[in-house]
Amino acid sequence: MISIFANPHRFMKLSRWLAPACLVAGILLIAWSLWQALWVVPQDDYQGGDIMRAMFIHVPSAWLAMGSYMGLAVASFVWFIWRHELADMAAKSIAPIGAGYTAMCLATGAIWGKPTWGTWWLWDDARMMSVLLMFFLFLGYMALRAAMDTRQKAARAGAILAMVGAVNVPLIKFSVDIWASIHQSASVIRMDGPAMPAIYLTPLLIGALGHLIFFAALTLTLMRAEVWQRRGDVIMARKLAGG
Amino acid sequence: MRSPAPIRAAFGQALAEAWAGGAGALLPIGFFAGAAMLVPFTVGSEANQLAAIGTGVLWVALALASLVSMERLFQADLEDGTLELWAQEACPLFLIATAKIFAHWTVSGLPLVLLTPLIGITLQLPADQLLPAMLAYGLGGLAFFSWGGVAGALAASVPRGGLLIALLALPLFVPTAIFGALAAEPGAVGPNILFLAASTLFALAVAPFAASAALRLAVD
Amino acid sequence: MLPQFETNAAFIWAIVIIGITVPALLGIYAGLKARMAKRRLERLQASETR
Amino acid sequence: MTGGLLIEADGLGAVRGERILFSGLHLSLRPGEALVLRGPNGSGKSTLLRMLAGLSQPATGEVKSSGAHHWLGHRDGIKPHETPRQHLTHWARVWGSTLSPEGIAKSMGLERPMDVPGRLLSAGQRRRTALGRLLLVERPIWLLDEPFNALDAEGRDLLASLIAAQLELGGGVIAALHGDVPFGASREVVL
Repeated sequence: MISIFANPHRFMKLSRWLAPACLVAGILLIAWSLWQALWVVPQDDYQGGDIMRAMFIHVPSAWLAMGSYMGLAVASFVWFIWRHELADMAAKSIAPIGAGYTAMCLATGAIWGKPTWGTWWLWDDARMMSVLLMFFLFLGYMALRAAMDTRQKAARAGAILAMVGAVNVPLIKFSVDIWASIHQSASVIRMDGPAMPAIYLTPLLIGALGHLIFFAALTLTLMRAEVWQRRGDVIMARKLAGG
Repeated sequence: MRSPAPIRAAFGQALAEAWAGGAGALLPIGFFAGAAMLVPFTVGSEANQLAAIGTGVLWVALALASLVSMERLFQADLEDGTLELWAQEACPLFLIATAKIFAHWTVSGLPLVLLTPLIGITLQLPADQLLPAMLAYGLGGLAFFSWGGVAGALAASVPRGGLLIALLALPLFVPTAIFGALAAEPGAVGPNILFLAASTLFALAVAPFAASAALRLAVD
Repeated sequence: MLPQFETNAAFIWAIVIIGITVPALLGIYAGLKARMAKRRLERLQASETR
Repeated sequence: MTGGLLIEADGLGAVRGERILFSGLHLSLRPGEALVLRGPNGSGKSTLLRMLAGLSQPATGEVKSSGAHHWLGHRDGIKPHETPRQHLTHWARVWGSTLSPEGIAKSMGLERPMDVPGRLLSAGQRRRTALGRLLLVERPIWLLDEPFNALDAEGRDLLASLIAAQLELGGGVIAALHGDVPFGASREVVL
């Protein structure tokens, strides 16, 4: 029988408890890091005073924006080589969440930029520029998938585009860095200063971990939705064929 | 593959089609010149202001002009059945895709590069920079057309895919635009033109394979 | 009690609100999508066994 | 190669969206055989033919082929600006054929529209041009999707004689058809 209709029973069994567990764990970790960021940690004049508290939201979203595109590319690659349907579902599910986190990174960066630079948007910030391009890559990926008429074509086209984008990301990053180094670069956050004390670093890393787990929970939920969707489509097709 | 005849034939067919169907080079040239003409109207006609942004305007116009006709490059082949025939050739499809992209660049890209000094002069750019800058525009144009070809192949089966092609291709244009603009700046000889050449070579190495994978999907 | 910031309080609160709303909206989106897909499947399965 | 078979397909399955068009399909073509694919619209005749041609990837199974094939799809593969002469010359160059386009055009009854661009040709003239392409080089396998569409009575007789000649030479033909079969078909595959 056609193997791609083999129901991913094991995935559904696993994700049934894994998705809510990740959701709760992620929310708890994010809440803890927010509490630390707003109530506990002292302000740091090196990072521009109180506004540095935005770091605990902005930086995890930036890491996730970058990481999710890599996840999308890896899932696409796995699908392209082994044609494992779950990999395609993962790629499809990562895209909207990754785009959301990318938008969140851009918005928080712009708000942080206003008091720091005096303007909402500085084109000189290499990191922000890379994230902006990531946002366009996500949009293009979703638009291309939506434009294809069957699920199989959407998977193939999406995989090709994600891999082309992924091999270009280092080049894009490099070129944007070169360009920003010519115009005096000014990042909202200075990651290259003195080593960050643990009182900042711990909530930052915990927050990033929390967002990562939360991201995984949403991806699993969307993948479950996709499995249900496809099972429904199979029944629909059977009905149409049966008359 | 025993002989380059299929590649030559694909190149010739694409050239003939561009001249017959799409008014050849005239359309992109008209677009390019028209887009550049809007600039003095929108930013003002002061000579030093225009000179400051002139090279950048030419890059933007070149990038957009490379997208204008990309929609039809593979879609026309898909619609009339030619793509099915190419996909069954013994000659690898990526070579056919490369031939078609090169033909398209010859018709719609090269004339723009040759035109840049003329438009540059009207944008008050110093005349002695314009000829060296043509090398940068030529290299950059090749990269634009390569990535545009990938996007065009991906969107070949999409009706009215022009905007989709732009959305897919523009992020990939960024390295070329950055290195190209730096290489075209006065006095900036040195690594930037090499970076530009490297990013163009990268595009030429990756794009044909991606385009042929996308074309196999389009005929399926 | 909400903390008091010496400077840029409005910007910090704006970032915090975005930092909470965007993940929350993404969560609602994922949850709604899963629920809709599951309901559709159950409806189709019910109509098939009938 | 594969026991004298031109094409051997084993366990072929096709899926469109979530719909299974066919599965577990076996098919073979021997030299001198003409195979007709039959089935209602949407049953997967074209899809099967495209799998045999290597245009579509089968969802399951594999296609083994022991020779080159000619393809005639729904679309004739003629560019709007191309005249029959240019079209035949073009593919003669690609395939390294030494036959003259004029000779082929003559046998296809295309002398008059020889220099008319494709967009001005009638559907039947375009189809004749595409059929002329099959004569440029000898290939053991012909894969034809609704080849009699758009042809007039004379064109249908012409194509039937071309198919007969191909079988005579020890080649094989697989054609998707609806309606009557105007040539000597060896077997039918019903989808």
